[in-house]
Order: sequence, then structure tokens, then C-alpha cells
Amino acid sequence: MADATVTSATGTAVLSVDGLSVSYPAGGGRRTVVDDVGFELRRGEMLGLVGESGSGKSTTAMSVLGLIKPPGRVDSGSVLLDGVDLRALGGEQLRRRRWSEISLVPQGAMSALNPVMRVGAQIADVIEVHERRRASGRRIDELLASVGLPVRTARLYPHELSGGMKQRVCIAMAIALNPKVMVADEPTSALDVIVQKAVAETLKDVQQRLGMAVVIIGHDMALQAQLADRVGVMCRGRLVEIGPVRSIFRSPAHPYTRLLLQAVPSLRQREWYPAAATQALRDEALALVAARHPLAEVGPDHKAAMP
Amino acid sequence: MAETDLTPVASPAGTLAEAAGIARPREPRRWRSPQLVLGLLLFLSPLILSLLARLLVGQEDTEIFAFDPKTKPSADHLLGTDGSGRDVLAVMIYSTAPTFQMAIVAGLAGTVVGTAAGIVSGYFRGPADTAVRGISDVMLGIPAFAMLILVAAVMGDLSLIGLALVIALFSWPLVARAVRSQVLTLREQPFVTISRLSNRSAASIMTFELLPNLVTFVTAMFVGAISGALAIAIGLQLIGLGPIDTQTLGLALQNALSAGALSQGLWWWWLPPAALLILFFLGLFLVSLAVDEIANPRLRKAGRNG
Amino acid sequence: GGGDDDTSTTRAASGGGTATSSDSGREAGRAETLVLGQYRAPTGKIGNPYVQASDALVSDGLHELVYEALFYVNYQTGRTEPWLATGYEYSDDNRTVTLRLRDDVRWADGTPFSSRDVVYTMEQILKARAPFRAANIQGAVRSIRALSPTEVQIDLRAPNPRFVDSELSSYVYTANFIPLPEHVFRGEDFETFAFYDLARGLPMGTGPYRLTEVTASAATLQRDDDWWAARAGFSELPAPRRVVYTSPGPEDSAVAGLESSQLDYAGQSVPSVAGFIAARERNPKLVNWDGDLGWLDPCPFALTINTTRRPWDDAELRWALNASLDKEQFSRLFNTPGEPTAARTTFPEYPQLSALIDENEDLLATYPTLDHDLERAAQIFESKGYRRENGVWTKDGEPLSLALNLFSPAALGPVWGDAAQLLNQQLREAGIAVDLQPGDFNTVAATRADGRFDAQSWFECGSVTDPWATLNRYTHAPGNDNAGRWRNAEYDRLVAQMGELTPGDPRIGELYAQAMEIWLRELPVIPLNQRPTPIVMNQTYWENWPTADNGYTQPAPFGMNFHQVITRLQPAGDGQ
Amino acid sequence: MTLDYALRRIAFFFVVVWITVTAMFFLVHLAPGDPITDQVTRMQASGQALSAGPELIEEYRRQFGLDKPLLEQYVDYVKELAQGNLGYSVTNFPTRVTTLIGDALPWTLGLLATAMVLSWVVGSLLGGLMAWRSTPAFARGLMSSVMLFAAIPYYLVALLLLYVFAYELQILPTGGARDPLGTSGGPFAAVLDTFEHALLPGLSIVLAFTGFFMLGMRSMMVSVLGSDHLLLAEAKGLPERRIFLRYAMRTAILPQVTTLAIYMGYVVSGSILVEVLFSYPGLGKVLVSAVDARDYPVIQGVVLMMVVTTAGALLILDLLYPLIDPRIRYGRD
Amino acid sequence: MSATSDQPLLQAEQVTKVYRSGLLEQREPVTALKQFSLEIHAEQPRIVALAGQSGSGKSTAAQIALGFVQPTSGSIRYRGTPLAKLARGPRRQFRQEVQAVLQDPFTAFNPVYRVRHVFDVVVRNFEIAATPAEARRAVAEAIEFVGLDPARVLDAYPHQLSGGERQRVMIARACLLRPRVIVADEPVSMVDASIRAAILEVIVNLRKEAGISFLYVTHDLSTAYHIADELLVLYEGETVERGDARAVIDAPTHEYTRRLIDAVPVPDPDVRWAAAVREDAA
Ligand SMILES: Nc1ncnc2c1ncn2[C@@H]1O[C@H](COP(=O)(O)OP(=O)(O)OP(=O)(O)O)[C@@H](O)[C@H]1O
Ligand SMILES: Nc1ncnc2c1ncn2[C@@H]1O[C@H](COP(=O)(O)OP(=O)(O)OP(=O)(O)O)[C@@H](O)[C@H]1O
Ligand SMILES: [Mg+2]
Ligand SMILES: [Mg+2]
Repeated sequence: MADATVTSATGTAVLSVDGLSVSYPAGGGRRTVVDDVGFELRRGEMLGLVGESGSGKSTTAMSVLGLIKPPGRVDSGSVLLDGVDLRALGGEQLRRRRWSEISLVPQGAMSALNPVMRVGAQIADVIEVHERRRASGRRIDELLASVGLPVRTARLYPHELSGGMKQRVCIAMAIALNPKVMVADEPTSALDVIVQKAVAETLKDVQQRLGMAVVIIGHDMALQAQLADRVGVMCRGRLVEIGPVRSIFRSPAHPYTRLLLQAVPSLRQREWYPAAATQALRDEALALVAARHPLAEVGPDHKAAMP
Repeated sequence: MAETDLTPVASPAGTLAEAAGIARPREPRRWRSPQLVLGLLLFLSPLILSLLARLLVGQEDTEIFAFDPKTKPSADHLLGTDGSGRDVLAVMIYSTAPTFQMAIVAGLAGTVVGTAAGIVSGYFRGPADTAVRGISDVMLGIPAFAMLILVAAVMGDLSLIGLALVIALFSWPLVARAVRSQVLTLREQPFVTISRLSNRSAASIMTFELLPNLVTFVTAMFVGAISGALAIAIGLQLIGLGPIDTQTLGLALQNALSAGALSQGLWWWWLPPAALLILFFLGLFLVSLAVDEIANPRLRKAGRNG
Repeated sequence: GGGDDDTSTTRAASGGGTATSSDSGREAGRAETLVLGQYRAPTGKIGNPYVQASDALVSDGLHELVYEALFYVNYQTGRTEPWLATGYEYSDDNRTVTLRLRDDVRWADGTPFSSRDVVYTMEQILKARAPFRAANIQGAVRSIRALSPTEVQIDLRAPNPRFVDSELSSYVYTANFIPLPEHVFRGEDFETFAFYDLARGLPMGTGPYRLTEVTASAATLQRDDDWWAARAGFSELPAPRRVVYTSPGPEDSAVAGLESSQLDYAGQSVPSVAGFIAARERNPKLVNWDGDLGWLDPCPFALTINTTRRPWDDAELRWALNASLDKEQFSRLFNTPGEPTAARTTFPEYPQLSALIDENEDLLATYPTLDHDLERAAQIFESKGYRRENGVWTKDGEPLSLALNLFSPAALGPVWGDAAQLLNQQLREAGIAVDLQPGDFNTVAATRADGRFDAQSWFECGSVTDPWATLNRYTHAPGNDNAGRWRNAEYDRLVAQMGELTPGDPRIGELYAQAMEIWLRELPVIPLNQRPTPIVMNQTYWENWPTADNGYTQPAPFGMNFHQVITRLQPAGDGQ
Repeated sequence: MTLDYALRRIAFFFVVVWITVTAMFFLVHLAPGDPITDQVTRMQASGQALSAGPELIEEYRRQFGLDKPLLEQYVDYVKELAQGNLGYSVTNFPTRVTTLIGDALPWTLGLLATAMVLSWVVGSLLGGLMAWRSTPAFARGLMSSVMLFAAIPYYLVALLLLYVFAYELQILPTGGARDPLGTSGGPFAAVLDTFEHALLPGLSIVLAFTGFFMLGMRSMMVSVLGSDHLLLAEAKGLPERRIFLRYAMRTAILPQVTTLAIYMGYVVSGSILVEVLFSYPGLGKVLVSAVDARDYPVIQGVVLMMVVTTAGALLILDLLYPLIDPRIRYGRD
Repeated sequence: MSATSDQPLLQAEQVTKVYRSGLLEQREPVTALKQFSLEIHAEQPRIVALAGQSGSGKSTAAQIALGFVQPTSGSIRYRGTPLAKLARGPRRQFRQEVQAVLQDPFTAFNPVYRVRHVFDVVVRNFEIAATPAEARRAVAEAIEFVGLDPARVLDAYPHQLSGGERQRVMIARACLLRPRVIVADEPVSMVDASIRAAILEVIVNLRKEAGISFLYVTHDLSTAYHIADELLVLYEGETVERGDARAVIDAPTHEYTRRLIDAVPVPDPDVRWAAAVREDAA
């Protein structure tokens, strides 16, 4: 992917991923679940990553953070965070950079918090470790307040929080060290619509206030439309299309993107689409993905894996 | 996972951990683990060998004063003779099967009764459940070994099978409790609801829908129950309780110990039965580890990755 | 029998009530300590021998050295030797006994011992609702009174020329009569008073030692240097300054203790003869009664046959059973290599009894109890209409079965497990369908009382010097352990007649021969083995142990006999 | 936790105790033979032709209340029990059962509780390390071999230790709790002596239970390792040790506390075989000899003691667990 | 199947359900459903959507309709007879006529059996066909109707099928019984967006072609908008709104319904989310 290197040279990219491939053992051999994925995240932007279940979104996110565990394996690729290749870093250096430079809002917020530690202590933990000083109670209260949580939350245990509150705690924790990049893996997908909206707005608000660059993973096109500046579409481990959110929605190039867009029912449209058409589109899309075309420019800042 | 399907399988709550390398729930289960094979080998080969050896060694070699007592291992007596002139090897050959028989009967009885009770109580809840829970909670509070000493002493001349059943009497509630807790989650599984929607009777749901799903779990309990029963039975025999009219390894060990084999340096008298028992226990342990891993794939992953 | 063995004494004048402590401060070292292996750890804290029969503290230790008996029985000489008493006299009708006591005996606190103590103790026994230890005294004695401080007269309920021997001396296993200090017991409930308070010097006796410490694993006694007998010059002060009773644990630990000379004396039935031989290989200082051979237990091992159950009510079949048994193998089982100890009769073969059996050897020629003769057994079975089918004697389609009740190894020890197997093995070989019913002591005892057995292995305790007691076991006298329910009027008459004769009476031999002829013909009990027990003694620290060559007394750890040993022990020349 | 729950739980404890007491009472009393007959038979067996045998038996049965109807005996027993009176030992009359238990209990508790706690601490740590990803392979292998001891009943381990150290090498005593001759050289020597005697029995328990606790901790840890919060902890850039201790061990250890409580409860009864093998003067030995002698009151007292500790440990656990584990509010199921 | 036409097929009247606490756990009783009423007539097949937030009582209503949960008060009748009083025969008919499709297609299959098992059970327990061959044909037809290949599906293990396929198999299973009503509790919430369409289309077709009514339980207003005839909005167990689905969404009357609608993101980057969302559940 020659042009990816060129873009990273522009200097606006805080995170640039290139040629990333991850595989898991399957059957006798290995199955590549993230296949030659490359994209860049620019300063202060929110990049959406969409795709159906199993398309490799989380795996991509995890490999960016260097969290792929055996038997999974990153086969190739580089992850440059501000020009530093995280994959080349040793354990201790990588550890230091985690969270202070790149943080994570995990997919399963329900289970991602330590069940036997108070919420405040879990936030304090990162401050203590990375800044090598005690985290003041005030600072934690402020963090919690900034995501719209009451002060007393710090003294609660995770099981005493609702799903939305847990997700907010995760966001508060993710911004504690003011990292350059935050990866949010389906931060709202387990929540009720009303709560989802509130959490999504908090996320957007925090991102804009702190000027963080955020990768937001999700499968809900409608949500991406509301949050992301640019959107990348993944299918079967491949990034098939990436571009500004408007241009993706207005002029999707890849049939797979079109499929995803069609599948979203809307309260604004009176008409329902025929499933048969969806099926045809699907076949076409999958065939195209299987052909493994490289990303090619299809519009301004808009690329798709098409011939 | 599906090979050529149209849609990638959606994971209901594709968790972070899953992405990071923890097994997905429906992996094909592996029965061919080296642990299992080694365990079964350790456990079963002495049994098979002893049964075969019966063709070569007559039972009269296990009689008192069949030979000179206390002779060291030699070509004539590979493991020497004991304090009463029995051939130690012959004694082992004739003790292995009954020892097994006892352990298996105890394990089987405890597991079968416990499983049945556990399924019924877990599926129906209500009075059956209250009873089973009550019994198992009480049993958990009772020191089984102490009670077994009492029962074995009071019962006087117990047969080997009798002893096994008495041991099972104390082990079934715990099996029932464990199975029950499995059933409690299983019964909430939608496939049970689907079965009810298909107008199936409770009995057929329990046997055909629940039980097959409990096979690995119950197998693990069974292996554990065998090992527990064996440990308890040998323990009882070591303090001189339990049947003396059937040759068992426990009896052989007790004979040797109480006759002073340790201090008289007659290692060949007590060590072989002790070693064989240890082999059994190790075999059972490996089997149970393997079965555990099959029942709980996470363990396997953790065991392997470096 | 005992007579007036008045040992002259020099009365120690001093000791007007104060007893100085046994030793001044200094701890006794190992060389001054005698370590005895008891076979049970003391659990209860009871010094009163009449409240409990089996408390380890009393029956296995204390009373041997703290209390003293009026008379000590010597199995070797057959004599009843006076100790606290000087002698006794029977009235002509054998209904009244007059005891004479020493006048120089003192309790450990210095109070003189007198007839008052003896009368008090016996009266309390007579009043007691259930005295375990001296129950027979209650049955035998009508009244007791003091004639003087040193004279006591006892009225018996029936003529009983053996009363002193069997009830007032260290007869068998547990001593029956132990005088207790009236001045300590006064005001206490005799039946429940524990008589145990080390701080107050309880338990208190007249013996050469005092109990000073009891822990879970040991009871320690210190020598009382003020012991009356030493002061009186009646006996030397025993050499060990300290005696420790320990629980050597199972066979293995006992053997280890002897090997390393942690133990000076192994106590009863621990270890086995084999264990002794193994231990001696590493510690040549260990000795047994007679070379490798243990000391014969006073209770031979035998098979009681229930003579009321068919077909074993037939004496001929009992003989067939006897012929089926190879008693030599039981000798091997009890680990007495080369020394046949098969029991000819159910008497323990101590010198007096052995002589009696030998004198009547012709009886045994007619009734060869030792012969293992399967052919003869087969003849008998066939003559009774049995046919051997598949190796089992069968009549009318019914196999000849024998419900054999015996001890499980847990009850008494591993050798009983083997004994069970061996009986089973031999009887099956002889074609009898044995139904083995092992049980713990209690179950066997209950089975015995109910007679729910065809045959039962048991111990034939009874005589040690005079033959009456063993013969009496098989009569229908009240309180008898005649579990086989054998009944023979002529035999009963002969034994009753013998009972009225004073031990040593020449007519006893004749009655013995007549009674034994009946008994052997009928064979209600099949003798099996004399059960030699190693009573291992260690010469590393102490010498002059009783052995067959130096048989001043029996080496038994029971029957208060150890008192007679300890006064004769000498420090080993090259000990330490 | 509600008061109501606590009360129910405590009531359940008494139900367990009552059921056991009842079961034991009838088991023991309906069995053939009784201690009095046993005593008398023993005496007869030792050569005393007891002319007063039957009366003696009757008298003693009366004295121990054995002549009353069974139900009445039962009611009396439960009444006495409620007042903390366990009665007298039959074979050591008039020693109280409480005295016997009181003498033996410190030995049992001292040996077993120490061994159990030690193995819990070591086992949990090793088990945690064993499942931990960055434990070196050789260490893991070493630990697996320790874990194998969990498979072998401790009495077999004890047997091997006994043979090697006491009989072959003869560097440790073969049994007992103290040197019967006492020790000279002050309290230190006495402590050393006690320690020497406790070493082998203690070690056999420690070995077996370390493996056992390791096993439990390992599987607990494995499921914790699979959980998302550990992954997040790693993403947080926390140092390995902190993740291990504060995130992995701390969550995994809670169920281990349950296991410890259950096994602490079994301490008293689990001791039986060790005590028999090492002639250790604890409760187990008291029980075995009481069973031998059919000393009902003692058997009942000791087993009751065991039930109380076992069920009591579970009770305490249930009452305290919500305080330990923030996730639990009401009760366990 | 003799239908007494004057009686509604399934009728819930003023149904209230209160869950009480367990034995050792003392929790506040939860009123999961309040005064819930619903009628489904065999002659007029309809898709009734039941929408609302998590915990609003949707599933409880579905469970009650299936007879799996007893109402605390109110009545639930099948062809005029209260469910609890159904005799053996009518009960079987009720089972056949009122079927369900569950939310989670993954656990709806017993993992130890092949997919065939669910059909075998149905064939064995209901009189689906006179001969085995006929039964086989009926099964194949049902599977084909949901757009799958019977040959591949029947012999597969459940884990070899995708979520969408499994959900369609479950619908096929229900169809095989030729039911009058299918209770579908969140049938598409666990499948991917692009499969959702296919499944919903099957539902719509079944209503149209086979005359099957659906009780469609969902938290997703947009799908309800497109397929439902009638919409009931539940809020804390209470039915806060009911009426024609499109009418309700286009012109909600209840505050809660409005908020629910506002929270649905619009798949258009140029249409911003309605601004003020007061959150009380977060
Ligand atoms: N530990 C693993 N072992 C084997 N395969 C795995 C593992 N983790 C993930 N995969 C596979 O990798 C692929 C991508 O998974 P990933 O979790 O990244 O998808 P996703 O796009 O995040 O899906 P979702 O929307 O369900 O979260 C899937 O096909 C999945 O089955
Ligand atoms: N078996 C039960 N015992 C106790 N409470 C229950 C039970 N089932 C449901 N509830 C409670 O009843 C209320 C309604 O639950 P229900 O499952 O009907 O909601 P729902 O609308 O289906 O929610 P979701 O969208 O999360 O599925 C909830 O508060 C729930 O906690
Ligand atoms: Mg994901
Ligand atoms: Mg629901």
C-alpha cells in the first residue's frame, strides 16, 4: 500500500496502520481474520470502523493496542503512533505508551471493569502507574463529572452501576491521561436506544473538548452517521472502503457498503427494500471482497477496494 | 465455524476477550488429549494386566503360607512374599480387580443417583429441589469420613459392594448439587423452551435434551467420584474397617502396615500396593484434568499458551 | 498355695506423716529413667481404680508402681507371695479368711496403712452399685471387719479356697483388690471420686513411685525415696529414678523405639515377634523371654464351637473339625519360628499346668488334639453321610457350612486378619463351606453372648497355676463365659468338687484327669495356639530383666506384676 | 445482607447440627452391641468369671441411661446437648467428653489449621502463577509436579514421608506429638521438639493440600484470565505484577476463600488418618479409639465437634462472604 | 383445527404480572406488566409489535402469551378458555397454534444434535403428516420457504450455521406446525443488519401468504415501523401507547414514545440527532 506511507508523511496522521494482518488457527492451518488492513487516523478526528459481526473490527483494534494473544498472531504490518512503530517497541516501552498515548473503551464494558475494585480506584490506577503519583480524589471526581456521572460513583463497585454508567466510567478512564488516541469498540451496542444516545453524545463531546483522535467501532451505520467524520468499512477481514462520512453515505462505491446502508431501516423512509435485492448485492459484494483488490481512490479522500 | 456460509456468524456479545484469543463457545470438543490417553493408560492397564495375569498366576499363591514368609524379591517371587507367606505380586494381581470394582460401583452409584436427583431437582425446582438442596447442604456440613468410620464400624461385616454403596450414600448429594446448578442454567436455555413448545414431556426433555449436554460434566463428576471413593475406601481400610474377605489393595496395604513392614524394612510388602494405588490416583487425576478441559475449553487454552 | 510367709521386717521409725519429695530438684537423666511402652495412651484422668476397668492410666501403668497388692502371684513358682499382707488363714469350712497385714506400710503422704484402709475399700466395693474392677468381690464376700490394725476377717458367701489367690492378689490381667487410703477418700463418693489431682499428690498409693505428670503422650512417675519398703529394709529402693509410660504407637513405631533404645520395655503385644527379631538385628541389646520365643499369653487362642447348633452338636464332627485344622500353621502365624506353640489344651502352659498336662499324656494319646489329619476328618464326614461335591461336604443337597465368627483386623490387630484367612483357608480345604463373619471386638462379643455362631475364635483365659479356673469355664456355674453352651453333668460335678479343694491338694490331679477325659472326648472348644507374646526388654540402660533363664517372675506388663520387676532392675554397666 | 438472611442462615446451621446429631444418635444406638456389654465381655475375656455379670450390665445400663426407651434417651441427649453437656465417656468414666475433646483439640487445630492455612497461601499463589501467562515454562513444569500431589490421598504421601524420613533416614520421629521423655534446654527446645513431631504429618497435609488449592486457583485464574477486565488492565499499561496481583489474583482469590473455609471446616475430620498414622494425639485418634470401644458419648461428642466446625465454617463464610466479595449481596447459591 | 369464530384466538385481558423475590433473597417485588390487554383473531392475521426499553415488560408479555408464565391477575385465554384450564387435547392444539421464535438463535438449538432434531421432535409430537415421506416433504417445504436449502441445513450441526440461518430455521420450525400465531421475541436483535431484512421479509410473507399473526417483540422502532400493523409501546410495564404502527411513530402522543423515537439515530450524516435528550436511565 504505497499511498498509505505517503499520507502518513503528510504529518496530520496521529495513528497510521499499514498492511496489518492477523490470523488465528483454524482447522489444520491458520485463518487470516484481518487481512492487509491499512488506514490512518488524523488528529482530532473521529474515524468510524463498521462492518458486520466477525469482519475483524475488534481484532484490528486490539492489534493496534498490541493486545492480540496467542494463538492469535499479527503476521505483518506496522502501527505507527506519532511516527513510532508500536509493534517494534519492547514490552516495557509499549506498556508506558499504552493508555498515556492510546487508550481503549472496550466493547464489553459490562465485564471490562474489575468487579472487586471500586470504580475510583480503577481510574486512579492508571494515573498512579503512568504519572507515578497518587491520584487526588478531586481529579477523579472531575473526570467522572466530565462524562456526566455523579461524584459518589467513584466509591461504587461496577455491579452497582447501570450499563450506561459503566460505559461512562470507561470513557472517563480512557480520557484520564489525555491520550492522543482513543479506540472505542462498540461503546454503545449493548445499551438501550435512549441511553445509547446519551453515551454517544458524551463521547462526541469529550472528543471535541479534548481534541482527541478516536477510532469508533460499530456495526450500526446510523450511529456512525451521527458520530464519525470518516468511516471505514470492513468485510471479511478486509477494509473495503474508507472515506468521509458524507461521501460514504451519499456515494458508496463498494457494493458491500451499499448493502450495509440499505440494511438500515429508517423512520424517515416510508419504503422497505426487497430482501431479494439485498441478497444479490451481497453475492456481488462478497465476490468482490474475495478478489482482494487494493484500495483505490474513488473520490476526494475516498477510497474503495475495487478494480 | 461455518465454512462457506453467506453471513459471518454473528457473535451475540462478541466480547473483547474473545477478540483477544479466548475460545469461542462452540468449538468441537477434543477427546483425544494426551492427558486423557496417559491417564486412562495408568488407570486401566494395571487392571487389564492383572486380569490377564490371573491366567498365569493361581489364586493359591495368595494363600497364607503358600510360601516362606518375608522373602526378598527374586526370580521366583518378583515382588517377594509378605509376612504371611503370600506372593506379593499374586496378591496384587488378585486385589486389583476387586479394588476397581469397589471404586467404580461407588462412583457409579453416587454419580447416577446424584445426576438423576440433580436433574429432577434442577428442572422442576419446587419440593424436589428443596429436598435435594436441603440434603446436599446438610451433607456439606457433615464430615463424611468421620461418619463413614462410624457407619463402617456399626455395620460390622460389610461386603465390598456394601462398602461401595455406603460411600455412595455420602457422595450422591454433592453430585446432585453440582448437576443441579448446571441444570439450573441449562433449563433456562432457549432450546429447552423450544422443546416445551414442541409439546415434549418433562421426562423426555430431561433425558433427551438436558442429559446429553451434561455428559462431559457428569463424566468429570464420575471420575472425581471414583477417585474420591477409592481414597475413602482405602482410608477406611487403613484403620482396619471394611471387608476383609475380599483381597483389595487397601487390605494388602493395611496388612503390611499393621504388621510392621515399615520398620522391618520389608519395603516390597507395602510399597507395591502403595505405588499401584498412587498410579491409579494419578491416572484418575489426569483423566479428570482432561475431562475438565474438555468440559471447559478455557482451561485447555491456558494450559497450552506460553 | 500361700501360707504364713511372714517376712521379718525392720520397722522404720521415722516418717511421722510427712513424706519428703521423691528427689531433690535434679531431673533424672536418660540413664536413670525407665521408659515403658504402654499400649494405649492415657486418656482419662482417673486415679480411682474402681470407677473404670479399662482406663489406660490405671490398668496399664499407675497401679503397677503407685499402688501395691496384698499378694503377688508368681506364675513361675506357682506361689502367691505376700506384699502388703504377711499371710492369711482359711477357716476349716473355707468360709472365713483372716488376713494379716504388715505394720510398717505407709501411704505416700506418710499416713500409716492399716486394716482400716482394707476394710474401708472392701466395704465400699460391697456397697457399690457396680464396681467394675472388683465385681467378683461383691459376689463372693458377705462381710469384712478389722480384728486389729493388722488383722482383717472376711466372711465369704460360699466356701472358696481360691478367694485370696484370685481376688486379693495380682491374679490375671487386672488386679482385683487394691486397698485405697481411707483418709483421702473419707467424705468422697467412692464410685465417682476421680482420685486424681497431681497437685494434692493424688493418686496416692503405698508404692515406690508417684505420678507427677500426665500428657497426651506420656505419664511420668518419680521415685519416692521415702518408700516404706526401703525404709523398712523389706525391699531395695528401685534403681530408676524416673519412670515414663509412653504410647509407642503402632508396631512400626514400637520397633523403631526399641531399635533406637528410646524404649526400655515394649509392653504388651507390641511389637510382634517378627518385629522383635527385626529390631534385634539392629539393636542386639534387646531380649525376649526365651530367645526368640515370646512369653506365653495366659489366654490361649481357641475355637469355641456352639454345641447347640446342628450339626456341630455332634462331638464327632467337632473332632473332624479339629482334624481339619493344621495348628502348626498357627504357630507360624504367631511368628514363632521353629518353636511349636500349638495349644494341646486350653491351659496356658506355665510350669505347674504344663506339668499337669504332661502327667496325663495318655489322655492326649487317646485324644490327639494336635493331629492334622484330613483323612480322619474325611472318614468322619463320610460316616455321617456326607459326600464331597465340588470339594464341599454335602448331605441332602445341603453343603456342610460353618458360620465362623472372628475378629477383624481392626478389632485386635493384623494377625487376627491373617488368623481369619488361615482358618478359612484350612477349613475350605477340608471341604467345609465357611461363612466368614469378621467383626470388631464388640460385635464378636455380642455375637458370643447371643450364641449366633457355629464357631468363634476367642481367648481361653482362666488358670495360671491351678487348673480349676480354666476347667470351670466350661461348666454351668453362674457368670461363666460358657459361650459354646456345652453341658455335661458329670463334668460339672467333677469341677465343682475340685473347686472345694485348696490349690495344691493332691486330689486335684485325679479330678483333672477325669474331667479332662470328658472334655477331650466332647471337645467343646478346639485349642489352637498358645500365643507367645514378645515382651521385649532392652538391656541398653537396664539389666536383670525377667527371662526364662532368669525367671524370678513373669515378664507380664499386666496384673500389677511390673512392680515385682522394677525393684530388681539394675542400671546397665555400659549403658549410655 | 439482611438480618433476615443472617437469621435464616443461622437457623439452617442448627438444622444441620440437629439432623446430624439425630442421625448419629440412632445409628449408634441401633447398632448391635453396647459399650457396657463390651466392657463386661472384655473383663470376662480377661479371665474374670463374673458371677455378677448380668446385674452389672443392668446397673451400668441404668447408670448411663441405656435402659430407658430409645426415644427418651434421645430427648435426654438433645436436652443435655443444648446445655453444652456432652456427657461422660463410658470407657473413661467419670471423665467428661468435653475434657477428652478439650485435651485433643489443640493438637488437631495446631497441626491441621497451620498446615491448611500454609497450603492455602502457597497453593493459591502457585496456582495463580501457574495459570499466569508470563510464568516461565520450567517453573510451570515444576509447579505441575507439585500439583500432582493433589491427586494422591495425603495418607499415601504421609506413608512415603514416614518411610523415608523416619524409618530410612531416621532424622525425624515416627510419631507422637512430643518427646515423651520431655526436653531439656528450655522453652526453645520444647518448641523445636513439638515442631519436629509435627513436621511430617504437617508436610503430608501441606503437600496434598497445596496441590489441591493450586488446582482450584488455577482453574479460577484461568476463567479470570479470559475475562475482559484483565485485557483492559493490560491496555491500561499497568505493570505485569500489578495486573497479576490486583486484577487477576484479587478476583480469583475470592472463590478460594470459600474453598478454604470449607476445608477449614473439614480440618478436624480430615485429621483422622494423619493422626492415626503418626499417632498424633488429636481428635481423630480419640474418635478412632472411641469407635473401637463403642464409647457412644465420645463418638457423638467428637463427630458433633466435627459437624460444628464444618457447618460452622460454612456459616461464618456465608455471613462474612458478602463483606469480602462486593459482588455478593444476599447469599450464595 | 376447528375455530369457534366468535372467540378471539388469543386474548389477554388486564394482565398484570408481579415477580416476587426468592426464598433467601429479599428483593422488592417487581411489577413487570400492568393491565396488559391484547386480542388476536384467527381471521385477521396481523403483526402486532411490542416495543419499549429494556425491562419494560415486553418479554414478560410474550411469556404470558405462550403460557410459560402465569399472570398474577387478569386472564389469558385461548379460544375462550383460560390457558390454565386447557384440557390435554386443546392444550396440544394451543401449542400447535401458538408458536414462538426466540431472540437468541444460538442457544435455541441443543448443541449435541443436528438441526434435523428440532424437526424430528415436532413431527413426532404433532400430527404433521400421515406418512414419514409426507413429513419429510413438509419439513423441506418449510425450510425452503425461509430461503434455505433443506439438504444442507438438516444434516448440519447448529454451530455450522450462521446466526441468520439459524434464526430462519427456527422460523421454519414454527411454520411447520402451521400455527395461527407466532410470538417472536426480538427475533432479529442478534443478527446482522443485512440479514435482518431477509428475516423480516419472511415474517411479512408469512402473514400475507399463510395468514399467521405475529406478536413481534422489539426494542427497535424502525423495524416495527416497517412491518407492524399495530404497535404497543410499553413503559415500566404499562402500555403507554397503542395503535396503528405508522400512525403512532409519525405522531406519538406519549412523552416516552417521543423520546424513544428521538433516540433512534438517523442513517444520514446530514440529519442531526434530535438535540435534547433527557436521560434517566443512564
Ligand atoms: N481467539 C480467536 N480464535 C479464533 N478466531 C478468532 C478469535 N478471535 C476472533 N476470531 C475470529 O476473527 C474474526 C474477527 O473477529 P472480531 O472479533 O475482530 O470481529 P468484529 O468485527 O469485532 O465482530 P463483532 O461485531 O462481533 O464484535 C471472526 O471471524 C472471529 O471468529
Ligand atoms: N423471572 C423473573 N423474576 C423476577 N423478575 C423478573 C423475572 N423476569 C423478568 N423480571 C423483571 O421484570 C421486568 C420486565 O422484564 P422483561 O424481561 O419482561 O423486560 P423486557 O422488556 O423484555 O426487557 P429486555 O428488552 O431487556 O428483554 C424487569 O424489571 C425484570 O427484571
Ligand atoms: Mg467486535
Ligand atoms: Mg426481553
